[in-house]
Amino acid sequence: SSGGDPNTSAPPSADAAGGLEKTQLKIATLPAIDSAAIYVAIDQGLFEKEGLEVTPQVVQAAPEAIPMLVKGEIDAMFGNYVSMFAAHDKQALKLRILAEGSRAAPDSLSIMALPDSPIKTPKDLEGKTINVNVLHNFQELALTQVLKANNVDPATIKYVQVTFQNIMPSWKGGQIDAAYLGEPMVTAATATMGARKILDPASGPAAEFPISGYVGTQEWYDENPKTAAAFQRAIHNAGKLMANNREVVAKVLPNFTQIDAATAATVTFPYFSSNDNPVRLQRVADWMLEAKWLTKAIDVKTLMSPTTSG
Amino acid sequence: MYGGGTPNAHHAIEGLNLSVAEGELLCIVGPSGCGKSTLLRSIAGLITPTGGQVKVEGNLVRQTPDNLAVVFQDYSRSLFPWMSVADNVALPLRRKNMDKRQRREAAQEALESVGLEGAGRKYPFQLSGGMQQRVAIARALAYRPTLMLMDEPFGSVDAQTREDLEDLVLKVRGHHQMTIVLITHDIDESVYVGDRVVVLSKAPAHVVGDLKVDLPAPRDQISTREHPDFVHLRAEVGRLVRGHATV
Amino acid sequence: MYGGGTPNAHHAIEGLNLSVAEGELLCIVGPSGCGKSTLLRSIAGLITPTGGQVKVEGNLVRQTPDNLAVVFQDYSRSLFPWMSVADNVALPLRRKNMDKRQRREAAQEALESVGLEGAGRKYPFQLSGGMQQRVAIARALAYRPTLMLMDEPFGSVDAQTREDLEDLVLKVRGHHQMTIVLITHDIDESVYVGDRVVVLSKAPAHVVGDLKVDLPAPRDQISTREHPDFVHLRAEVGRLVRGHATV
Amino acid sequence: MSAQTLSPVRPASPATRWSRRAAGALAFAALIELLSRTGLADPEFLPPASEIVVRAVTLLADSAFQAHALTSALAWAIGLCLAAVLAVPLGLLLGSVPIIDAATRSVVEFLRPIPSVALIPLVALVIGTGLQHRVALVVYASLWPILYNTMYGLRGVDPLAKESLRSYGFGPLSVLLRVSLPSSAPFILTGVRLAAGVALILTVSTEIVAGRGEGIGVFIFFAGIAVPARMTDILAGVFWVGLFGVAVNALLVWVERRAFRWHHEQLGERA
Amino acid sequence: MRTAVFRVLVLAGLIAVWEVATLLAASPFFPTPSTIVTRMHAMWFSGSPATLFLTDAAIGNILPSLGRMALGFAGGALAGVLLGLAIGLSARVYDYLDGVLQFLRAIPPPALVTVFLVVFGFGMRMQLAFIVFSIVWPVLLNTADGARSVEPLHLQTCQAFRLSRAERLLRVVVPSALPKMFAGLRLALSLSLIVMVFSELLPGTTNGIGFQLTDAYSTFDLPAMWAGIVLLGILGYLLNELFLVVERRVLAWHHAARDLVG
Ligand SMILES: Nc1ncnc2c1ncn2[C@@H]1O[C@H](COP(=O)(O)OP(=O)(O)OP(=O)(O)O)[C@@H](O)[C@H]1O
Ligand SMILES: Nc1ncnc2c1ncn2[C@@H]1O[C@H](COP(=O)(O)OP(=O)(O)OP(=O)(O)O)[C@@H](O)[C@H]1O
Ligand SMILES: [Mg+2]
Ligand SMILES: [Mg+2]
Repeated sequence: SSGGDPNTSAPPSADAAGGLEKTQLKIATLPAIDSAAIYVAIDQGLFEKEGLEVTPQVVQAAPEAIPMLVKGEIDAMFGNYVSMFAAHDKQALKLRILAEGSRAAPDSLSIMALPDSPIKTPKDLEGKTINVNVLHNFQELALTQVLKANNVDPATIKYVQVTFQNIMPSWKGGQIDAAYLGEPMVTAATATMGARKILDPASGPAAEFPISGYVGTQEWYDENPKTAAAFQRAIHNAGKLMANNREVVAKVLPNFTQIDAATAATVTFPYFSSNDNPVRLQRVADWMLEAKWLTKAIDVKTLMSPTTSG
Repeated sequence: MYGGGTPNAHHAIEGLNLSVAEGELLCIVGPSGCGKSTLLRSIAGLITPTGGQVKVEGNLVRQTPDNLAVVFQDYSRSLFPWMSVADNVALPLRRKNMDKRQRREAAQEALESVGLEGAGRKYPFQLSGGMQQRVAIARALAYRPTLMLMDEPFGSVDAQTREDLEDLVLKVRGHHQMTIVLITHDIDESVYVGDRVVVLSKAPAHVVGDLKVDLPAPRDQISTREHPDFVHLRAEVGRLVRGHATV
Repeated sequence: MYGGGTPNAHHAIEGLNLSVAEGELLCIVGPSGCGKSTLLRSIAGLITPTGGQVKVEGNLVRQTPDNLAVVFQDYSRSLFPWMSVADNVALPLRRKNMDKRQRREAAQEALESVGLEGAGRKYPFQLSGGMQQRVAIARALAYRPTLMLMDEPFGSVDAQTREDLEDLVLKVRGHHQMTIVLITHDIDESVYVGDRVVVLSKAPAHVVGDLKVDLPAPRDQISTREHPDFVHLRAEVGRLVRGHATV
Repeated sequence: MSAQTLSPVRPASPATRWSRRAAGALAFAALIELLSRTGLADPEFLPPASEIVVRAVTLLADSAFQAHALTSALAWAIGLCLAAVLAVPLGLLLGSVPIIDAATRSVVEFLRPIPSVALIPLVALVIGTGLQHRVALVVYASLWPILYNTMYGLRGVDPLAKESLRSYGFGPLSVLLRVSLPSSAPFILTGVRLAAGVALILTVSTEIVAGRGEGIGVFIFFAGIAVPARMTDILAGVFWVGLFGVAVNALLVWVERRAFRWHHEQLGERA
Repeated sequence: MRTAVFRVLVLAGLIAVWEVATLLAASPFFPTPSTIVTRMHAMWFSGSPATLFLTDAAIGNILPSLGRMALGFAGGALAGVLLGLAIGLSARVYDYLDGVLQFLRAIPPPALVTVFLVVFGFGMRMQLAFIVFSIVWPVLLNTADGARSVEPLHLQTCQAFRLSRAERLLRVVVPSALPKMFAGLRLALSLSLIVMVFSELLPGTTNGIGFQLTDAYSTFDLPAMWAGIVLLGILGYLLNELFLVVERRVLAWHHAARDLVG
């Protein structure tokens, strides 16, 4: 009934360890469905097959893990691209994307209104207050594009920062007009409160919007290229497994999120990437530049490696 | 007034039976540690005797009686360090129906009477020991109590000032019908200012002597002290005290 | 020893010139607030005179001289409330080469000599005013200083105890070659215990009288006080004090 | 703990005093119960007190919760002890050597208001993220109450008491250790009591903010991010933290009364 | 005067060391003081003379923060003094409240954010409640301690002269508790600055130094984050100096009495 680090990793198999610079990896993850791939890879022995032993470390938000990454306490982290690109842009670290992680699936994110709310259509959102987890993050970035596509002026929206556990009370208390929810809250809000979906922020121009990935530093990558490749393969293989098998995901969710089996069966999962694609990631960087969240353009291709998994 | 108490934590006084008439000036002498200060605190209602009773004007003392003033033995600790000397003296006058100016004047007058006219604006810690003691006396005098309890009030002042203060107490008593209980170690003083001198034994205290002082009024530092009765009484008190000393 | 200082914040004493011979018992009398306590503090090196110098054994006093003991006028505040009476007395002995048992014994002995043999385990606030004062005296005596400064040390004890303590000081002085400076308001006392009596004027203090007391040793409470020289000296000091009183 | 206060009252018996305490606690619980049951506060976010307590008691048997609790208690204890060990000597130094106080005050007062939230990433960068991270933040925050109370305590020492010892030829250090320290000790202990609360808050808060590893704060964090949030679990965790605070305070008060009997008796207090 | 010069010298020396150390380290997480100051100037103090050189960002963030802090401090100090006096003076009140207050004191405010939100709603009210709740304890505990340790002879003097309860309270108990109260207030003052930042992380915050700080942090604008930290440090320092001036006035007697001996 309580959280903590799940220590489900299997011991490394001796045969596959050949040639890797490093076999024991510490990876910071988030307690969110998005980071399921790493747990599935552990659970299904995919890392083991590559000769890796991976220990996940749950952190609350990406900015906290960055100092750990810089200091070398962890080898890689699961972080959202907006934060990571910002950090790269401000030279807090030299970014290297090791493997793509999650992309927004239809209905995995949602702008919702309570049943008795006057908000019915996206247009009604103008001038309203909407929560985000952190200001200036991917939530805002995607919604801005989708609102524009829906002929709503994004500049009129007031964003307030509300931590995860306080979204429901602020929404019910009328402090926010519409809620920007992710899974599993979308499912829960629909089921328990009869909330209505107004808009899917991951639709239209923001369809399959890349959210988070596994990243490290350029230095680390230069020192451990083979390990990086092995890691990328394991994550991509996990992505493939998860693409058509909800069960493997549902099984690991209780290990690192507070989602119980019953909820796990009904929530909408994001897409878990099984290859790396610089084109769709470039979109994120470009939008950030447009929003002036970056000081200069980022060529995402130079930060990524080609996909090596079969 | 009957003081027959054994105060809370320490059995200081036992089987003590003592009464003071209205308007009387009673002096109490007795060996160090015998319970004089404790007795005074009982009279003031500051501690409740575990046995026995204290009556003031026929009423049982449960609380502090009205119109009472005390000069504590530990005068320096009884002054408030955050107030100027004048404010210290004026503070109790808030209980009287006096406006600010009247209080200030009364305080100033009392300070003058103890020879501290210039010290009103100083703080207690800026005064010498004897001056602090006189501030405590001034505070009690300014209050014009009907019952005044003084615990070794002149212990820290020089001989001349002491005599002046003795005469001041006598004068004030005459003007404002006051009952005074005065504890002193100075046998001459007890006889000189007292209408009656009570000598206590060492702890647990009981009365070993109760002498009426019938010296002619008004008393005078020269003539009274030469009076044969004075010399006699003083010797008598001395004998009683010495019979019960501690060392 | 020259005390000619104007201490820090307040110009208490000015143009005072005074010396004490080794082994002498000097009594200082003077009106309240004239600067006696301040003078004592200067001698003890507790305050630095703004002008003038203090010398002990020919050396300028900048710090507290060695082997000094002080009995403060405000004895109750000079005792440490967190220590038992015995510990209070034993504490300064840590400066001497004494082990724990020796210290305890010395403390017990000193307490006995002031009539407090039973009070060692009590805390200061559990004692009467006079008893606290005697603890302060015991602390100074136990230390066996070569220079002892006493500021109205017997102010709060009864007549009999006072006489006993006076004799105690005389006895101790005889046994352990000590220089003593004693401030008192009791003129008889100053003549009885002193080898010399210095009378100060009111503030700013200067010496108005410096009398050698040539009474036969050993002194005795009865015979000495009846000695014609005593009576004469006492009257002389009295006259000098009265000439400079405050009220 | 009644001083001889505004008016002298006979001290209440221990039984009366305990029943008063219980009454106070019950009234508080009843208030929460009422707020929740009447719907004045949404019961989903403020569950009734009875439910919280029941949940808290069942948690006690949960071994995972026990581990969380022990980790937090350890971080708390280490942090508080270090803070005390650092702050008391530092306070004595600053409180008795004005030149050092003057030299360091600007720096100290500059560092002091920097919130630990802002420091979390920087501290992580400098000393890493293990237990030492948590302990460092706890020490940083709980240092101040002890430091300030030590300095203010020293200032309140009766100068005559210091003079007494000085007159016997004791040096400044002896005066500091034998007079200033004991005389201000009761006030320093109040500082420690304050710091104990601050340390507890910081321990749990850092855990909540960091949201990883073990600790009551982590437990609370995870209960918070569940959907829907497990408010009963959060408040059950809070309940134990609060109770721990009460116990620590009671212990320190008890120590204070034993160690500083003179202080309380002198004030005319009765246990 | 000499100590002031001395203090400035120490400070200047430390800043120089800091500058050199950060130059050598060249870590983006630790910008040089000169970078930070430049950033502070650009962000907050490059406005027009009409607004005392404050920029819009300064007016929109620093002032609301200070307002919140001042209100929170005032509320917490008042509550702490009143409760502390009540507890320190009355055994009965003490008995009733002790358990509950000690319980509340131990509770980490972040765990209660949701409850605060439900009870107080978004924004100012909740932020103030949060600040007050966090800073009241040092004032309360120290005041209670002070009120309980009044010199017994002072109380007896009051009683002997039959001063009214109000007079005893105002003229004796409060002045004797003041030194300790001030120790608590000084702690609370620094704490209120810290908690002010915390309160600006609460749901629904839209401005403030803390808000800017976390925003800078989450977008990795490290010089801006450091600018916030340094600003807090400077504010803390100034507030403390101001506090000491007030304290020296109010406690003049106390300092004079204690400073007698060199
Ligand atoms: N708080 C206390 N606790 C225990 N015993 C005490 C306390 N206060 C006083 N006593 C004891 O009570 C006895 C009487 O004390 P009290 O102060 O009344 O004496 P006193 O006659 O005034 O003496 P003195 O002339 O020395 O002032 C003393 O033996 C003292 O030790
Ligand atoms: N801290 C101080 N600040 C200012 N003036 C002071 C201070 N302490 C003492 N004085 C003044 O210095 C003068 C001498 O004080 P001191 O205590 O030496 O007198 P004293 O001769 O011992 O008197 P007493 O016999 O009454 O004890 C007094 O007039 C007093 O007002
Ligand atoms: Mg007495
Ligand atoms: Mg004096």
